[in-house]
Amino acid sequence: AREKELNILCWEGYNSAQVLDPFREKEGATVKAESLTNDPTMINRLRSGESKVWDLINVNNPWARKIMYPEKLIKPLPKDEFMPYFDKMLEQFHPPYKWAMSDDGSELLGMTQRFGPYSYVVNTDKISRKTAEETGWDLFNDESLAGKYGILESDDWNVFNIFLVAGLDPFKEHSPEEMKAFEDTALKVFKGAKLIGDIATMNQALISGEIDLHMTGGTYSVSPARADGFPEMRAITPLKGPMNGKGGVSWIEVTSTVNNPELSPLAPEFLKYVQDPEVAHTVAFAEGTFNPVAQMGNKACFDLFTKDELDAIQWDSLEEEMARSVEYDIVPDYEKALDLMNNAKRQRS
Amino acid sequence: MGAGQSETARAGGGRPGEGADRPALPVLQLVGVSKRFDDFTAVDDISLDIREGEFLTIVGPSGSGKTTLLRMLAGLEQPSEGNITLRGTLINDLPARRRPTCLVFQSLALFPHMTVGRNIEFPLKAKGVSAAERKARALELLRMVRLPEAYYGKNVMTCSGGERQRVALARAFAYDPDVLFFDEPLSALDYKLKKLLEKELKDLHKETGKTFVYITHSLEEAMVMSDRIGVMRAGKLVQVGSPDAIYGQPQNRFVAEFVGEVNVIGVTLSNGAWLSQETAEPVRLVLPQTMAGAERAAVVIRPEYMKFLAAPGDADNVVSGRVYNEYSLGSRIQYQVRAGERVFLIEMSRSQIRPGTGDGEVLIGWNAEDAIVVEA
Amino acid sequence: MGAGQSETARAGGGRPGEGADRPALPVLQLVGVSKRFDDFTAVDDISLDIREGEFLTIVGPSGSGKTTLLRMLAGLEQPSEGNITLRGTLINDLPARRRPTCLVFQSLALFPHMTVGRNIEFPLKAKGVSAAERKARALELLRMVRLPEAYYGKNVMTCSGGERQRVALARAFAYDPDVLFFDEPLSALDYKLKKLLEKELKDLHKETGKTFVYITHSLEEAMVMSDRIGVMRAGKLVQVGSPDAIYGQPQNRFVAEFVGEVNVIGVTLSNGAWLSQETAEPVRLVLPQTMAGAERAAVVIRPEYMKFLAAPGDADNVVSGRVYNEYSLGSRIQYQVRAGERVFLIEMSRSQIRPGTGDGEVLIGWNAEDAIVVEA
Amino acid sequence: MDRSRPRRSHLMIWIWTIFVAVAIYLPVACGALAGLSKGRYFLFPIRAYSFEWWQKTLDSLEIQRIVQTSILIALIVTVVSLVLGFFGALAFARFDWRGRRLYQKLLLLPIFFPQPVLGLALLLWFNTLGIQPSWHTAIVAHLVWIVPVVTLVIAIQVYGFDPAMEEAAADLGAGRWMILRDVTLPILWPGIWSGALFAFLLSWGNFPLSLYTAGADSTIPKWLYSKMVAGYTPMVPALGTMSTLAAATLLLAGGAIAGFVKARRAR
Amino acid sequence: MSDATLGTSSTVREKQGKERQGRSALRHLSLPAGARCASPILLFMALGFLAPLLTVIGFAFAEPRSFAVFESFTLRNFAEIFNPADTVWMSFAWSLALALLTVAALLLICYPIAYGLVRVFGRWSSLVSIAFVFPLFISENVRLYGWTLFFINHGVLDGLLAGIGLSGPNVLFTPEITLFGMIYTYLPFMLFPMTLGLSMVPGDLIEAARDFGAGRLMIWREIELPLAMPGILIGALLTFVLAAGAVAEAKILGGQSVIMISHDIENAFTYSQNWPRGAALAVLLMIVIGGLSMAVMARLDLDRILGRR
Ligand SMILES: Nc1ncnc2c1ncn2[C@@H]1O[C@H](COP(=O)(O)OP(=O)(O)OP(=O)(O)O)[C@@H](O)[C@H]1O
Ligand SMILES: Nc1ncnc2c1ncn2[C@@H]1O[C@H](COP(=O)(O)OP(=O)(O)OP(=O)(O)O)[C@@H](O)[C@H]1O
Ligand SMILES: NCCCCNCCCN
Ligand SMILES: [Mg+2]
Ligand SMILES: [Mg+2]
Repeated sequence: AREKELNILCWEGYNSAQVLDPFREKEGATVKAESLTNDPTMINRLRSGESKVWDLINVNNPWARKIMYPEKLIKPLPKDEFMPYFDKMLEQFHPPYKWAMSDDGSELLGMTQRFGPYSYVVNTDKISRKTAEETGWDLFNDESLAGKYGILESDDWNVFNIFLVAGLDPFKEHSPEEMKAFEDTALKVFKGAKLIGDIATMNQALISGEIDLHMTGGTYSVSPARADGFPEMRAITPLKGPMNGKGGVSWIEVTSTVNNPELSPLAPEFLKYVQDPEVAHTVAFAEGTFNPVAQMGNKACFDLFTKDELDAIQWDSLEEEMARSVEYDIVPDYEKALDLMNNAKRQRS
Repeated sequence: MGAGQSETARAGGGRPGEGADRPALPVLQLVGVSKRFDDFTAVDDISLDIREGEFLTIVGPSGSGKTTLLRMLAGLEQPSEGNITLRGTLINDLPARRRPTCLVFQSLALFPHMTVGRNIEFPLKAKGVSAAERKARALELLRMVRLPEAYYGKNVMTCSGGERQRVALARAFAYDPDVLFFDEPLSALDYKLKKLLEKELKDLHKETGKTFVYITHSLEEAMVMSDRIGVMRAGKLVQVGSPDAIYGQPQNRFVAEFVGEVNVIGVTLSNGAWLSQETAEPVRLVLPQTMAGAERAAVVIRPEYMKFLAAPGDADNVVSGRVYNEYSLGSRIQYQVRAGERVFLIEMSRSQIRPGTGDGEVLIGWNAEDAIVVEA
Repeated sequence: MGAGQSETARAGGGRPGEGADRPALPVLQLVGVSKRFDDFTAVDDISLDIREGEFLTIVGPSGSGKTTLLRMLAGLEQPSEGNITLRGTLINDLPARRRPTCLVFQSLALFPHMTVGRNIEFPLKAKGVSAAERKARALELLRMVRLPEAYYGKNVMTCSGGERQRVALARAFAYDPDVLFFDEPLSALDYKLKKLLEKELKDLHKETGKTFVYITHSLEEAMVMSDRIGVMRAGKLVQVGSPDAIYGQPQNRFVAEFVGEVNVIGVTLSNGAWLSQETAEPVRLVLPQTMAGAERAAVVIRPEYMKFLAAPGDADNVVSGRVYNEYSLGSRIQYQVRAGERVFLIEMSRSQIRPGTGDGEVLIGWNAEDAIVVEA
Repeated sequence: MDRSRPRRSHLMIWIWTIFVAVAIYLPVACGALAGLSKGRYFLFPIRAYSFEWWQKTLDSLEIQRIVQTSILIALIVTVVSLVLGFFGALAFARFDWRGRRLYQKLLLLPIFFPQPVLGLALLLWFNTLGIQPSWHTAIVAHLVWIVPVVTLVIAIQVYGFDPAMEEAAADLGAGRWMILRDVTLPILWPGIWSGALFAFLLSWGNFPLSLYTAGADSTIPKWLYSKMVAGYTPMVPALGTMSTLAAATLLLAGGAIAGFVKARRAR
Repeated sequence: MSDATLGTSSTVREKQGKERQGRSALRHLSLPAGARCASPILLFMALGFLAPLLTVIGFAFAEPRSFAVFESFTLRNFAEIFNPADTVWMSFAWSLALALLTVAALLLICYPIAYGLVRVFGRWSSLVSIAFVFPLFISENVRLYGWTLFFINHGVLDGLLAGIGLSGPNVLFTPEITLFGMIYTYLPFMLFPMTLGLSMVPGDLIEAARDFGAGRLMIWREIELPLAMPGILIGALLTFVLAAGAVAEAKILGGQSVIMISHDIENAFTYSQNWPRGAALAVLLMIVIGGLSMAVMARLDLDRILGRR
């Protein structure tokens, strides 16, 4: 009954006309895509019963393997059909790629595509790249920058970043003293922020000179500004930090088929469709945010990127920045930390 | 009373339930009907036969329940008690639109969003009459109520008070019911127009043979138009009868005072003679009849039966006084004559000549047969 | 005309601008006042002096501009042309609230969200009178308009039509202005109450010496209460004068017909004699005066001056006919006598005895001096 | 009447109204400028103008479908809430009945309910009932919130309604349907018209309810929101400007037609 | 109260009330007209509102961070909210304070316009009111973002002022601009009910009052205001409720310089995955807003104010 319809729950980009319209025309199908801006909400949509609605879900790396598959919210992909695609991806994604596989390594849970480092963004005309990389998260401990930075509204990610500003590794369990340090840092950082807002607001504020830098951000958020002719805006990955010496966090998107009792046959078709070099390039430069894609490992795909596009996604330093980052993971103290952070946020006023 | 007698006597001096001598079924019959609003009784135990084809007028002080009575008859209000029957069928619960009756509201209730024409056509539309026919009929009705045909397309809210009243009237006639109720339909009209429409209504009544029930505050209207008049007071029907009966044989002082101006003298029986209690020393009065058993009564003399006397012997009862006021009432002149503490009203046709003695002392009086004795 | 003459004559038979013989300044003066709504002229070039302390009544057909005239005087509407002066000061632009005048609206304009008491107190509150004083005055006014004191706290929207009218009246008196305007204030009242309030108004007028300008459709009201009556027609003031003058010397046929019932006969001058044109063959009429230069005129005879004749020589003009209708008007009886195509009205006091001959042929007639000749 | 003072205060009222109206349109104008600027990010004066974003918006199948869905939802919501709200308003303000006081209070409750939560609650409820969220369920969600609002708006008008009008009509032989069509509805028309406008606009602009209850179907506010928070392009203000222009055209054309019909009927 | 009891109890009461239904032309079916008119709406609300409402209440009493609705019962969600360490009360305070200020400001801003629409603009009035309607066709997010573009550095205002050597004021990302945004967004919701209310004040009453010497202030206070009150009140309630649930203004214009209560509720359902807490916050918000509104409604009885003419 669902031959001609496909519903996708995803981060933005996949829901753009450039990506979907050709697929719609090709399949003569009704494709609906809804984009949300945080992983937990998407997961909860499935939990609250919408697994009957969606066919594909696109979230950041840890969720498929650690949460959705154990909770039976998604189902595995046929390996024989999909494993070969990983061969053509950038080296780091070569099979068996950890975040695409189930814990025991037996099942393929999803396909990877976009990825990137994600720490903070500065206007290098105001703060040099060198200073920014060397100072690291202490930038946000610098009282002289109070009132000159913004915070991207991305609360799960902000939790990691507050830990990092406090000099703590977010992906560990924390002692009460450490949590106190987190709380104090959260209070200070939020108090000092000029604004909290979405990506468009952050970029607009950077470009207008309302702020000089903002916390939580990376190629993902700043690339549209760079593409728009503001190369001085730059995503920064600190040289060092409290996570075994690393200071940056990176993300990788994994798209999985939902455990929908009436899964659309178009779901695997779509997953294949976006592996196509042309389409992968479109996904990378879909309206909104511009990101590197795993498919750039394929020369046919890579050659489609112009110099300006490569500049926009900071291709020049991508490899080293990824190397300076740890991969996004579930934070053990997330709930407690989030409550503390929300309290801190309210005390801004 | 000459030629007109047959005219006004047609309906006879009726009293509720008294219509047994007439063969026809009453078109509407009320038996013990009351209407209460919360704990206030607006209409109180009224029984009344409304006869097929009659012109019945209800008068009564403001707030006496006239409008409420009409609303019950029209089906817009349900009696709290009692029964209303239409030609023998109980209709307490029959909705207004199923009754062959129509009410011209005191507030007119014109539809503000419709033109004059569409207002008038409304009941025709409800009946499914074709547009062309409706319009023809509406124009005819406009002529009938003396409004120019051009008013057909006029916004009804830009009409003057009197114009609106005429539109309401035309609309009711368009409905063409068996029984028409009117709640003071002519009160906002000028004298001349009122006369014209009175005549029109009267003619329509005669022509159509429909039953009219009419509320008015104008005594003249009531007298000229009605077959019978009902007088209400505080929710009760005090007297029902022909205009002559109401005027000439009021049942009590309230009715007498209500239907025209009167001179009323309180009297007591003393040694078989009626004595006025309202003059300095008791005066013996000559009265038409004695009231069986009553010790106290009221004597009512209409001003037109009071006369200026040339000599004390010119009337059965004589009072002397002084004219202190004189009003023209149009065709009549009214004199106020002060006799001691009391003021007597005397009314004369403008064409009569007052046989008085200038501004000095005058003699006034009346004959025994011209006075009415009523309950005190 | 006896004792009352001084009373009714007090104000004299005035005509606009004719008040020069009176020393007092007119309280309100209109000079060439017109009011147009879009291209419709509701009030058309009216000049009128309203005298300090007089009781002036405006009558006229519905839509003739009475309400509009009053609204201009009250300051609620501005004249399109002409000037209004108050004791010599031009007040065309003075807002209603600054004028020492007050209007009782035809629509009453009671404040629906206030109790009866608060409605009455409103003008006092506007003047800054203290609450206690306001209440005392309101209760006094309630008594004056014959409403129970308990109505002080009553929701005004639950009052009957007549009750509301009395509240509106009480509220106007509370304002206590120099000039009071009334737009049909008694039209919804019953006969008895109307008489009472007429008297009350008249007494208040006398006591307070205030100027009253009054619109009514009741001829009787106008006749009884007014010092002067102004008759309007299609926006124009046709005649202004004392009630007697208006009734007895109407300036034209319209006025004659408007202020009471009339017999009108069209006549033409032929060889120095007036000939009636409305009988089968021309009949020569005996008239009080000739009209200089006019070829055509109308003869007006009020019904009360028409008489049943015992013999043809009993009146100057004689007609023979047949009584075909007789109405009781309360204190009077009206006869309709058909003579050929024409119907004559004859009115007699109920106490008079008709010297007729049953239902057969009767002779009716009138004397030359009882007829009025007016413009045709 | 005191000529000078009302004139002066009327002038003040005109000035104030125009001032506020200009303020109302300021951000709309800014949005229009942003939609016409070549760059994604806004700097004034605009460096380069371009119709690129308009073109993209018009070309997008996605947006076509979303606009259709939004219009459909809003129209259905308008019609249904007018029907429910009209009778609801009669029960609210016109008739005296025993349960009225309680009813008046109950009816207000949904309005006092935060919409995001209402949306979530409805989503939970639909799931319990085994109904898949889609634009159909969004209609129900919109109605839960909009029907009471429309009822209130119409009720204001109903309070001014003279029951004698209906009585007179009934007395003149009109059936219930005719009374409704020829008397009650036309007299209450201004209130119904405002109710319709409210219903349409509240549905058209609703975000929180649609977010949770429209399932995979998107509406304009949902789309705009997701684009704003991540993936902003000047297509966002471009679509905004287009919808105002379209609405203006529709309303003006509707008004002109209504005026024309009225003028013809008056003749 | 369950929806079943709601349905039957009101029906029974209505039947008892039948005798008093006199004045309706529609009265002759079994239910009184009022109840008949109300029943579709009541049925719809029972299904569309009461049931979900119960679900939310159920969640409010479920174990924190669980989805065990109706399976567990605990007061812990409320206990946490009332714990002094939890600063969520600040969000309540900000939302209610800004909502009240919004209503107050809108009363002042809209009154002259509504008055103008009813009494001054004459035949222009429909055009003027349509002018206030058009912008509503754009999502409020976009319109609010338009203000950001207006006020931001190098935005429209700044750019224009730069032309004369000045620079724009620094107003974005503050509580004040949040209030401004709320006033802006909810203006039509005050304006239209208020206009409707004012249009119901009969002109002759104002004339009569003027004739009795009442000054403008007195006419306004004694006649115009009380008679227009239903419209004003409904406008005020509507804007209050909408504003108390508002969040976009604080996010887009205010830079989250204050956190609104709806934002906290939203967070509980998203980032926190703590539905029971979100539900408990929602229930509290509803009690606060509903309670306040009911108090106002109770004191100003619509029926009485209007005299039910
Ligand atoms: N719906 C109602 N609720 C309460 N009281 C009412 C209602 N309708 C009428 N009354 C009261 O009932 C009484 C009779 O009212 P009704 O309107 O029948 O009087 P009326 O004789 O027509 O008076 P009027 O001549 O002044 O029109 C009045 O005292 C009035 O206040
Ligand atoms: N605001 C207005 N706009 C247009 N025409 C009007 C307006 N007010 C009055 N008129 C018209 O002016 C004429 C005079 O109206 P006005 O109310 O003064 O009459 P009236 O003599 O008081 O009548 P009635 O005795 O019926 O109350 C009427 O034909 C009426 O239709
Ligand atoms: N609001 C954005 C914060 C999260 C960044 N991750 C983006 C990755 C898209 N899958
Ligand atoms: Mg009445
Ligand atoms: Mg008038």
